[in-house]
Amino acid sequence: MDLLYFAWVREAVGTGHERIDLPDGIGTIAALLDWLAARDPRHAAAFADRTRLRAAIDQRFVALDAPLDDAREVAIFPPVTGG
Amino acid sequence: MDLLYFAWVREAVGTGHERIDLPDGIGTIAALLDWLAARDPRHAAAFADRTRLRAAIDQRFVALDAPLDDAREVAIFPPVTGG
Amino acid sequence: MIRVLVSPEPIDVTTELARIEALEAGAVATFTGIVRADDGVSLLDLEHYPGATETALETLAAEAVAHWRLTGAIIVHRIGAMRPGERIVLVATAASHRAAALDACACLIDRLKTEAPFWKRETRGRETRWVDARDADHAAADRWKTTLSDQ
Amino acid sequence: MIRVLVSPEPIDVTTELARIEALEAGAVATFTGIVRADDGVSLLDLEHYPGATETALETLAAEAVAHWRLTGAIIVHRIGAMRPGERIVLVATAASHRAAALDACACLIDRLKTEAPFWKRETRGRETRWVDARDADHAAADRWKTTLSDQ
Repeated sequence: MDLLYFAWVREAVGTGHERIDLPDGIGTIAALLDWLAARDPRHAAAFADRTRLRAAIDQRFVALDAPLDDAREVAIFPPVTGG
Repeated sequence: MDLLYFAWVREAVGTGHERIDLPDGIGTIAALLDWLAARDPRHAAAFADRTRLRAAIDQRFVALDAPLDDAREVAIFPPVTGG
Repeated sequence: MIRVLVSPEPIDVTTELARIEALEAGAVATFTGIVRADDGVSLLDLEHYPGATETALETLAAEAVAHWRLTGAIIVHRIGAMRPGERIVLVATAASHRAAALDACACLIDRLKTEAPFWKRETRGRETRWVDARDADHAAADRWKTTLSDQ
Repeated sequence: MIRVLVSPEPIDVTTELARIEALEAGAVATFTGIVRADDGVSLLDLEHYPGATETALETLAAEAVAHWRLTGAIIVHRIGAMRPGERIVLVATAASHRAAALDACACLIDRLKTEAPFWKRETRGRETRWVDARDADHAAADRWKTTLSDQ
Protein backbone atom coordinates (compact mmCIF):
# COMPACT_ATOMS: atom_id res chain seq x y z
CA MET A 1 0.00 0.00 0.00
CA ASP A 2 1.27 3.49 -0.85
CA LEU A 3 1.11 6.10 1.91
CA LEU A 4 1.28 9.78 1.00
CA TYR A 5 1.75 12.69 3.39
CA PHE A 6 1.29 16.38 2.63
CA ALA A 7 2.12 19.76 4.14
CA TRP A 8 3.12 19.73 7.84
CA VAL A 9 2.17 16.04 8.13
CA ARG A 10 4.81 15.30 5.49
CA GLU A 11 7.36 17.38 7.36
CA ALA A 12 6.51 15.80 10.71
CA VAL A 13 6.65 12.26 9.35
CA GLY A 14 9.85 13.07 7.49
CA THR A 15 8.77 11.79 4.07
CA GLY A 16 6.06 12.42 1.49
CA HIS A 17 5.75 8.80 0.44
CA GLU A 18 6.31 5.37 1.88
CA ARG A 19 5.24 1.88 0.84
CA ILE A 20 4.03 -0.59 3.45
CA ASP A 21 2.68 -4.10 3.65
CA LEU A 22 -0.55 -3.72 5.56
CA PRO A 23 -0.72 -6.31 8.36
CA ASP A 24 -3.89 -8.32 8.84
CA GLY A 25 -6.50 -6.89 11.14
CA ILE A 26 -6.07 -3.21 10.23
CA GLY A 27 -9.44 -2.28 8.82
CA THR A 28 -9.67 1.52 8.94
CA ILE A 29 -7.50 4.59 8.43
CA ALA A 30 -7.65 5.24 12.19
CA ALA A 31 -6.28 1.76 12.88
CA LEU A 32 -3.58 2.29 10.25
CA LEU A 33 -2.53 5.54 11.99
CA ASP A 34 -2.35 3.71 15.34
CA TRP A 35 -0.16 1.02 13.82
CA LEU A 36 2.16 3.55 12.14
CA ALA A 37 2.40 5.60 15.37
CA ALA A 38 3.36 2.52 17.38
CA ARG A 39 6.21 1.79 14.96
CA ASP A 40 7.82 5.21 14.89
CA PRO A 41 7.94 8.31 17.14
CA ARG A 42 7.82 10.76 14.22
CA HIS A 43 4.60 9.19 12.95
CA ALA A 44 3.31 9.19 16.53
CA ALA A 45 3.99 12.93 16.84
CA ALA A 46 2.44 13.70 13.44
CA PHE A 47 -0.71 11.74 14.21
CA ALA A 48 -1.07 12.78 17.89
CA ASP A 49 -4.02 15.15 17.31
CA ARG A 50 -6.41 13.34 14.98
CA THR A 51 -8.72 16.39 14.77
CA ARG A 52 -5.99 18.09 12.72
CA LEU A 53 -5.85 15.28 10.14
CA ARG A 54 -7.81 14.59 6.99
CA ALA A 55 -7.49 11.56 4.69
CA ALA A 56 -8.10 10.20 1.22
CA ILE A 57 -8.31 6.64 -0.06
CA ASP A 58 -7.35 6.21 -3.69
CA GLN A 59 -7.61 9.99 -4.10
CA ARG A 60 -11.12 10.28 -2.63
CA PHE A 61 -11.66 12.25 0.56
CA VAL A 62 -12.91 10.04 3.40
CA ALA A 63 -13.41 10.20 7.17
CA LEU A 64 -10.70 8.77 9.41
CA ASP A 65 -12.93 5.84 10.37
CA ALA A 66 -13.39 4.88 6.71
CA PRO A 67 -12.70 1.19 5.92
CA LEU A 68 -9.51 0.54 3.98
CA ASP A 69 -10.98 -2.36 1.95
CA ASP A 70 -8.71 -2.78 -1.07
CA ALA A 71 -7.10 0.64 -0.84
CA ARG A 72 -3.97 1.01 -2.93
CA GLU A 73 -3.13 4.60 -1.90
CA VAL A 74 -3.87 6.30 1.41
CA ALA A 75 -3.08 10.00 1.90
CA ILE A 76 -2.89 11.80 5.25
CA PHE A 77 -2.83 15.60 5.38
CA PRO A 78 -4.06 18.71 7.23
CA PRO A 79 -7.30 20.52 6.30
CA VAL A 80 -6.81 22.09 2.87
CA THR A 81 -5.97 25.79 2.42
CA GLY A 82 -5.91 26.49 -1.30
CA GLY A 83 -7.46 29.25 -3.35
CA MET B 1 -34.79 75.18 -20.82
CA ASP B 2 -33.04 72.33 -22.64
CA LEU B 3 -35.10 69.25 -23.41
CA LEU B 4 -33.33 65.98 -24.21
CA TYR B 5 -34.92 62.81 -25.58
CA PHE B 6 -33.35 59.37 -25.78
CA ALA B 7 -33.94 56.02 -27.50
CA TRP B 8 -37.44 55.53 -28.97
CA VAL B 9 -38.68 58.73 -27.32
CA ARG B 10 -36.07 60.62 -29.37
CA GLU B 11 -37.17 58.82 -32.54
CA ALA B 12 -40.87 59.43 -31.83
CA VAL B 13 -40.39 63.13 -31.05
CA GLY B 14 -38.11 63.48 -34.08
CA THR B 15 -35.20 65.16 -32.31
CA GLY B 16 -32.80 64.47 -29.45
CA HIS B 17 -32.64 68.07 -28.28
CA GLU B 18 -34.79 71.18 -28.28
CA ARG B 19 -34.68 74.44 -26.40
CA ILE B 20 -37.92 75.95 -25.06
CA ASP B 21 -39.03 78.93 -23.06
CA LEU B 22 -41.07 77.42 -20.27
CA PRO B 23 -44.40 79.26 -19.94
CA ASP B 24 -45.62 80.34 -16.51
CA GLY B 25 -47.75 77.87 -14.60
CA ILE B 26 -45.97 74.69 -15.65
CA GLY B 27 -44.65 73.32 -12.40
CA THR B 28 -43.91 69.63 -12.98
CA ILE B 29 -42.51 67.32 -15.63
CA ALA B 30 -46.00 65.88 -16.13
CA ALA B 31 -47.39 69.37 -16.83
CA LEU B 32 -44.49 70.04 -19.21
CA LEU B 33 -45.30 66.82 -21.12
CA ASP B 34 -48.98 67.89 -21.36
CA TRP B 35 -47.94 71.27 -22.74
CA LEU B 36 -45.52 69.74 -25.28
CA ALA B 37 -48.13 67.18 -26.37
CA ALA B 38 -50.74 69.92 -26.93
CA ARG B 39 -48.33 71.77 -29.22
CA ASP B 40 -47.30 68.90 -31.48
CA PRO B 41 -48.73 65.53 -32.54
CA ARG B 42 -45.33 63.77 -32.53
CA HIS B 43 -44.76 64.79 -28.92
CA ALA B 44 -48.35 63.75 -28.16
CA ALA B 45 -47.71 60.29 -29.64
CA ALA B 46 -44.36 59.90 -27.84
CA PHE B 47 -45.86 60.88 -24.48
CA ALA B 48 -49.19 59.05 -24.85
CA ASP B 49 -48.34 56.24 -22.39
CA ARG B 50 -46.69 57.86 -19.40
CA THR B 51 -45.98 54.50 -17.77
CA ARG B 52 -43.35 53.94 -20.48
CA LEU B 53 -41.50 57.18 -19.67
CA ARG B 54 -38.77 58.05 -17.20
CA ALA B 55 -37.24 61.48 -16.58
CA ALA B 56 -34.26 63.35 -15.23
CA ILE B 57 -33.86 66.96 -14.14
CA ASP B 58 -30.37 68.36 -14.48
CA GLN B 59 -29.11 64.79 -14.93
CA ARG B 60 -30.76 63.39 -11.79
CA PHE B 61 -33.44 60.72 -12.11
CA VAL B 62 -36.82 61.95 -10.84
CA ALA B 63 -40.46 60.89 -10.89
CA LEU B 64 -42.75 62.40 -13.54
CA ASP B 65 -44.55 64.47 -10.89
CA ALA B 66 -41.29 66.04 -9.77
CA PRO B 67 -41.31 69.87 -9.56
CA LEU B 68 -39.32 71.64 -12.25
CA ASP B 69 -38.16 74.46 -9.96
CA ASP B 70 -35.16 76.05 -11.67
CA ALA B 71 -34.43 73.11 -13.96
CA ARG B 72 -32.03 73.91 -16.79
CA GLU B 73 -32.12 70.49 -18.47
CA VAL B 74 -34.99 68.01 -18.57
CA ALA B 75 -34.53 64.57 -20.15
CA ILE B 76 -37.33 62.19 -21.15
CA PHE B 77 -36.56 58.56 -22.00
CA PRO B 78 -37.71 54.94 -21.72
CA PRO B 79 -36.67 52.66 -18.83
CA VAL B 80 -32.95 52.00 -19.15
CA THR B 81 -31.55 48.79 -20.69
CA GLY B 82 -27.77 48.90 -20.37
CA GLY B 83 -25.27 46.33 -19.18
CA MET C 1 -9.48 53.68 -6.82
CA ILE C 2 -12.57 54.30 -8.93
CA ARG C 3 -12.45 54.28 -12.71
CA VAL C 4 -15.45 54.84 -14.97
CA LEU C 5 -15.21 54.85 -18.75
CA VAL C 6 -18.01 55.16 -21.32
CA SER C 7 -16.56 54.84 -24.79
CA PRO C 8 -17.24 53.59 -28.31
CA GLU C 9 -13.87 51.80 -28.33
CA PRO C 10 -13.66 48.04 -27.78
CA ILE C 11 -13.19 47.20 -24.10
CA ASP C 12 -9.60 46.24 -23.31
CA VAL C 13 -10.02 43.69 -20.52
CA THR C 14 -6.31 42.94 -20.22
CA THR C 15 -5.43 46.56 -19.53
CA GLU C 16 -8.30 47.06 -17.09
CA LEU C 17 -7.42 43.86 -15.22
CA ALA C 18 -3.81 45.00 -14.97
CA ARG C 19 -5.02 48.28 -13.44
CA ILE C 20 -7.06 46.60 -10.75
CA GLU C 21 -4.56 43.81 -10.06
CA ALA C 22 -1.87 46.47 -9.59
CA LEU C 23 -3.66 47.37 -6.35
CA GLU C 24 -2.45 43.97 -5.00
CA ALA C 25 -5.66 43.61 -3.05
CA GLY C 26 -5.89 39.82 -2.66
CA ALA C 27 -9.20 39.32 -4.44
CA VAL C 28 -10.37 40.55 -7.84
CA ALA C 29 -13.79 39.78 -9.31
CA THR C 30 -14.93 40.69 -12.81
CA PHE C 31 -18.07 40.53 -14.84
CA THR C 32 -18.00 40.87 -18.61
CA GLY C 33 -21.17 41.23 -20.67
CA ILE C 34 -20.82 40.04 -24.25
CA VAL C 35 -23.18 40.51 -27.19
CA ARG C 36 -24.83 37.11 -27.52
CA ALA C 37 -24.37 35.33 -30.79
CA ASP C 38 -27.09 32.77 -30.19
CA ASP C 39 -30.29 34.76 -30.55
CA GLY C 40 -30.15 36.12 -34.07
CA VAL C 41 -28.88 39.61 -33.27
CA SER C 42 -26.49 40.88 -35.94
CA LEU C 43 -25.91 44.35 -34.48
CA LEU C 44 -26.39 45.93 -31.08
CA ASP C 45 -26.44 49.71 -30.69
CA LEU C 46 -25.98 51.35 -27.30
CA GLU C 47 -27.24 54.90 -26.73
CA HIS C 48 -26.43 56.82 -23.54
CA TYR C 49 -27.01 60.15 -21.82
CA PRO C 50 -23.63 61.88 -21.93
CA GLY C 51 -22.63 63.23 -18.54
CA ALA C 52 -25.54 61.70 -16.64
CA THR C 53 -24.34 58.18 -17.48
CA GLU C 54 -20.83 58.78 -16.17
CA THR C 55 -22.22 60.41 -13.02
CA ALA C 56 -24.58 57.48 -12.40
CA LEU C 57 -21.75 54.94 -12.80
CA GLU C 58 -19.43 56.93 -10.54
CA THR C 59 -22.14 57.07 -7.88
CA LEU C 60 -22.73 53.30 -8.07
CA ALA C 61 -18.99 52.62 -7.87
CA ALA C 62 -18.52 54.98 -4.91
CA GLU C 63 -21.38 53.35 -3.00
CA ALA C 64 -19.93 49.87 -3.59
CA VAL C 65 -16.43 50.98 -2.58
CA ALA C 66 -17.79 52.49 0.65
CA HIS C 67 -20.05 49.56 1.54
CA TRP C 68 -17.61 46.72 0.84
CA ARG C 69 -14.45 48.73 1.66
CA LEU C 70 -13.15 47.94 -1.81
CA THR C 71 -9.60 48.70 -2.81
CA GLY C 72 -10.87 49.56 -6.27
CA ALA C 73 -13.78 49.43 -8.70
CA ILE C 74 -13.76 49.77 -12.47
CA ILE C 75 -16.79 50.13 -14.72
CA VAL C 76 -16.24 50.29 -18.48
CA HIS C 77 -19.31 50.43 -20.72
CA ARG C 78 -19.15 50.48 -24.48
CA ILE C 79 -21.53 52.66 -26.51
CA GLY C 80 -22.42 52.78 -30.20
CA ALA C 81 -22.56 49.83 -32.55
CA MET C 82 -21.18 46.42 -31.66
CA ARG C 83 -21.39 42.87 -32.98
CA PRO C 84 -21.98 39.43 -31.44
CA GLY C 85 -18.96 38.28 -29.45
CA GLU C 86 -17.91 41.83 -28.57
CA ARG C 87 -17.86 43.11 -24.99
CA ILE C 88 -20.62 45.51 -23.89
CA VAL C 89 -19.60 46.05 -20.29
CA LEU C 90 -16.85 45.21 -17.83
CA VAL C 91 -17.14 45.50 -14.06
CA ALA C 92 -14.06 44.76 -11.96
CA THR C 93 -13.74 44.99 -8.19
CA ALA C 94 -10.80 44.48 -5.85
CA ALA C 95 -10.91 43.83 -2.11
CA SER C 96 -8.88 42.16 0.62
CA HIS C 97 -11.32 39.25 0.76
CA ARG C 98 -13.19 37.34 -1.89
CA ALA C 99 -16.76 37.76 -0.64
CA ALA C 100 -16.47 41.56 -0.77
CA ALA C 101 -15.08 41.55 -4.31
CA LEU C 102 -17.66 39.02 -5.58
CA ASP C 103 -20.69 40.64 -3.93
CA ALA C 104 -19.68 44.14 -5.00
CA CYS C 105 -19.17 42.97 -8.59
CA ALA C 106 -22.63 41.34 -8.69
CA CYS C 107 -24.21 44.43 -7.11
CA LEU C 108 -22.61 46.80 -9.61
CA ILE C 109 -23.75 44.92 -12.70
CA ASP C 110 -27.27 44.49 -11.28
CA ARG C 111 -27.60 48.17 -10.36
CA LEU C 112 -25.98 49.38 -13.59
CA LYS C 113 -28.71 47.59 -15.56
CA THR C 114 -31.51 49.60 -13.91
CA GLU C 115 -29.87 52.83 -12.75
CA ALA C 116 -27.51 53.98 -15.50
CA PRO C 117 -28.99 55.69 -18.58
CA PHE C 118 -28.16 53.33 -21.44
CA TRP C 119 -30.55 52.06 -24.08
CA LYS C 120 -30.05 49.02 -26.31
CA ARG C 121 -31.29 48.72 -29.86
CA GLU C 122 -31.02 45.32 -31.55
CA THR C 123 -30.89 44.54 -35.24
CA ARG C 124 -32.09 41.09 -36.34
CA GLY C 125 -32.04 40.70 -40.10
CA ARG C 126 -33.87 43.79 -41.41
CA GLU C 127 -35.71 44.48 -38.17
CA THR C 128 -34.42 46.99 -35.63
CA ARG C 129 -36.06 47.39 -32.23
CA TRP C 130 -35.42 48.97 -28.86
CA VAL C 131 -34.94 46.41 -26.11
CA ASP C 132 -37.59 46.43 -23.37
CA ALA C 133 -36.60 46.75 -19.73
CA ARG C 134 -37.00 43.49 -17.81
CA ASP C 135 -38.83 43.10 -14.50
CA ALA C 136 -36.22 40.52 -13.48
CA ASP C 137 -33.51 43.18 -13.75
CA HIS C 138 -35.38 45.42 -11.34
CA ALA C 139 -35.83 42.54 -8.89
CA ALA C 140 -32.09 41.81 -9.10
CA ALA C 141 -31.21 45.44 -8.43
CA ASP C 142 -33.75 45.79 -5.62
CA ARG C 143 -32.26 42.96 -3.59
CA TRP C 144 -29.10 45.06 -3.11
CA LYS C 145 -31.01 47.97 -1.56
CA THR C 146 -31.36 46.09 1.73
CA THR C 147 -27.68 45.13 1.63
CA LEU C 148 -26.54 48.67 0.96
CA SER C 149 -28.75 50.18 3.64
CA ASP C 150 -27.29 47.85 6.34
CA GLN C 151 -24.24 49.71 7.55
CA MET D 1 -16.36 23.40 -21.86
CA ILE D 2 -14.44 22.53 -18.71
CA ARG D 3 -10.78 23.36 -18.32
CA VAL D 4 -8.70 22.60 -15.22
CA LEU D 5 -5.03 23.44 -14.94
CA VAL D 6 -2.71 23.03 -11.96
CA SER D 7 0.71 24.39 -12.82
CA PRO D 8 3.77 26.16 -11.41
CA GLU D 9 3.66 28.65 -14.31
CA PRO D 10 2.27 32.17 -13.79
CA ILE D 11 -1.46 32.30 -14.57
CA ASP D 12 -2.15 33.88 -17.96
CA VAL D 13 -5.48 35.63 -17.39
CA THR D 14 -5.64 37.14 -20.87
CA THR D 15 -5.39 33.76 -22.58
CA GLU D 16 -7.88 32.11 -20.21
CA LEU D 17 -10.35 34.97 -20.65
CA ALA D 18 -10.03 34.68 -24.41
CA ARG D 19 -10.85 30.96 -24.15
CA ILE D 20 -14.01 31.52 -22.18
CA GLU D 21 -15.13 34.59 -24.12
CA ALA D 22 -14.72 32.61 -27.34
CA LEU D 23 -17.81 30.65 -26.23
CA GLU D 24 -19.80 33.88 -26.87
CA ALA D 25 -22.04 33.07 -23.95
CA GLY D 26 -23.32 36.52 -22.99
CA ALA D 27 -22.01 36.59 -19.44
CA VAL D 28 -18.53 35.86 -18.11
CA ALA D 29 -17.56 36.10 -14.44
CA THR D 30 -14.08 35.70 -13.04
CA PHE D 31 -12.41 35.55 -9.69
CA THR D 32 -8.66 36.02 -9.33
CA GLY D 33 -6.85 35.38 -6.05
CA ILE D 34 -3.63 37.33 -5.67
CA VAL D 35 -0.88 36.95 -3.08
CA ARG D 36 -1.48 39.86 -0.73
CA ALA D 37 1.32 42.33 -0.36
CA ASP D 38 -0.11 44.00 2.72
CA ASP D 39 0.42 41.43 5.44
CA GLY D 40 4.17 40.93 5.51
CA VAL D 41 4.30 37.73 3.45
CA SER D 42 7.40 37.65 1.24
CA LEU D 43 6.84 34.20 -0.26
CA LEU D 44 3.88 31.85 -0.59
CA ASP D 45 4.38 28.18 -1.39
CA LEU D 46 1.51 26.02 -2.64
CA GLU D 47 1.69 22.24 -2.22
CA HIS D 48 -0.89 19.96 -3.84
CA TYR D 49 -1.84 16.29 -4.21
CA PRO D 50 -1.03 15.47 -7.83
CA GLY D 51 -3.91 13.71 -9.54
CA ALA D 52 -6.37 14.10 -6.67
CA THR D 53 -6.27 17.89 -6.99
CA GLU D 54 -7.09 17.86 -10.67
CA THR D 55 -9.88 15.33 -10.09
CA ALA D 56 -11.36 17.44 -7.29
CA LEU D 57 -11.33 20.59 -9.43
CA GLU D 58 -12.85 18.77 -12.40
CA THR D 59 -15.64 17.45 -10.17
CA LEU D 60 -16.37 20.93 -8.77
CA ALA D 61 -16.41 22.41 -12.27
CA ALA D 62 -18.68 19.66 -13.62
CA GLU D 63 -21.17 20.14 -10.77
CA ALA D 64 -21.28 23.89 -11.38
CA VAL D 65 -21.69 23.44 -15.13
CA ALA D 66 -24.58 21.03 -14.56
CA HIS D 67 -26.33 23.08 -11.87
CA TRP D 68 -26.12 26.50 -13.54
CA ARG D 69 -26.15 25.18 -17.14
CA LEU D 70 -22.87 26.95 -17.77
CA THR D 71 -21.42 27.26 -21.23
CA GLY D 72 -17.98 26.85 -19.71
CA ALA D 73 -15.91 26.82 -16.54
CA ILE D 74 -12.16 27.29 -16.13
CA ILE D 75 -10.15 26.72 -12.97
CA VAL D 76 -6.43 27.47 -13.02
CA HIS D 77 -4.48 27.08 -9.79
CA ARG D 78 -0.83 27.86 -9.44
CA ILE D 79 1.45 25.66 -7.31
CA GLY D 80 4.98 26.10 -6.00
CA ALA D 81 6.55 29.37 -4.92
CA MET D 82 4.99 32.75 -5.66
CA ARG D 83 5.43 36.33 -4.51
CA PRO D 84 3.08 39.14 -3.43
CA GLY D 85 1.15 40.52 -6.39
CA GLU D 86 1.22 37.21 -8.29
CA ARG D 87 -1.95 35.26 -9.07
CA ILE D 88 -2.68 32.11 -7.05
CA VAL D 89 -5.96 31.10 -8.64
CA LEU D 90 -8.31 32.01 -11.46
CA VAL D 91 -11.92 30.88 -11.74
CA ALA D 92 -13.87 31.87 -14.86
CA THR D 93 -17.43 30.94 -15.73
CA ALA D 94 -19.57 31.61 -18.78
CA ALA D 95 -23.35 31.43 -19.05
CA SER D 96 -26.22 32.93 -21.02
CA HIS D 97 -27.23 35.09 -18.08
CA ARG D 98 -25.26 37.01 -15.51
CA ALA D 99 -26.68 35.52 -12.31
CA ALA D 100 -25.65 32.00 -13.37
CA ALA D 101 -22.10 33.08 -14.24
CA LEU D 102 -21.69 35.13 -11.05
CA ASP D 103 -23.16 32.55 -8.67
CA ALA D 104 -21.21 29.68 -10.23
CA CYS D 105 -17.97 31.66 -9.99
CA ALA D 106 -18.57 32.42 -6.30
CA CYS D 107 -19.50 28.79 -5.62
CA LEU D 108 -16.38 27.43 -7.33
CA ILE D 109 -13.93 29.60 -5.41
CA ASP D 110 -15.72 28.89 -2.11
CA ARG D 111 -15.76 25.13 -2.68
CA LEU D 112 -12.22 25.03 -4.07
CA LYS D 113 -10.95 26.50 -0.78
CA THR D 114 -12.33 23.62 1.29
CA GLU D 115 -12.56 20.68 -1.14
CA ALA D 116 -9.42 20.72 -3.29
CA PRO D 117 -6.17 19.40 -1.81
CA PHE D 118 -3.87 22.42 -1.73
CA TRP D 119 -1.81 23.61 1.22
CA LYS D 120 -0.33 27.07 1.66
CA ARG D 121 2.93 27.80 3.43
CA GLU D 122 3.80 31.44 4.10
CA THR D 123 7.20 32.98 4.65
CA ARG D 124 7.35 36.21 6.67
CA GLY D 125 10.90 37.38 7.22
CA ARG D 126 12.74 34.28 8.52
CA GLU D 127 9.60 32.52 9.71
CA THR D 128 7.84 29.92 7.58
CA ARG D 129 4.50 28.46 8.64
CA TRP D 130 1.66 26.39 7.22
CA VAL D 131 -1.56 28.37 6.90
CA ASP D 132 -4.43 27.17 9.10
CA ALA D 133 -7.79 26.33 7.57
CA ARG D 134 -10.44 28.95 8.38
CA ASP D 135 -13.89 28.18 9.81
CA ALA D 136 -15.27 31.03 7.67
CA ASP D 137 -14.15 29.19 4.53
CA HIS D 138 -16.15 26.12 5.55
CA ALA D 139 -19.21 28.24 6.26
CA ALA D 140 -18.86 29.85 2.83
CA ALA D 141 -18.59 26.47 1.11
CA ASP D 142 -21.45 24.97 3.13
CA ARG D 143 -23.96 27.58 1.99
CA TRP D 144 -23.65 26.22 -1.57
CA LYS D 145 -24.65 22.70 -0.51
CA THR D 146 -28.30 23.71 -0.23
CA THR D 147 -28.10 25.50 -3.58
CA LEU D 148 -26.54 22.54 -5.35
CA SER D 149 -28.97 20.04 -3.86
CA ASP D 150 -31.98 22.04 -5.16
CA GLN D 151 -32.43 20.70 -8.66
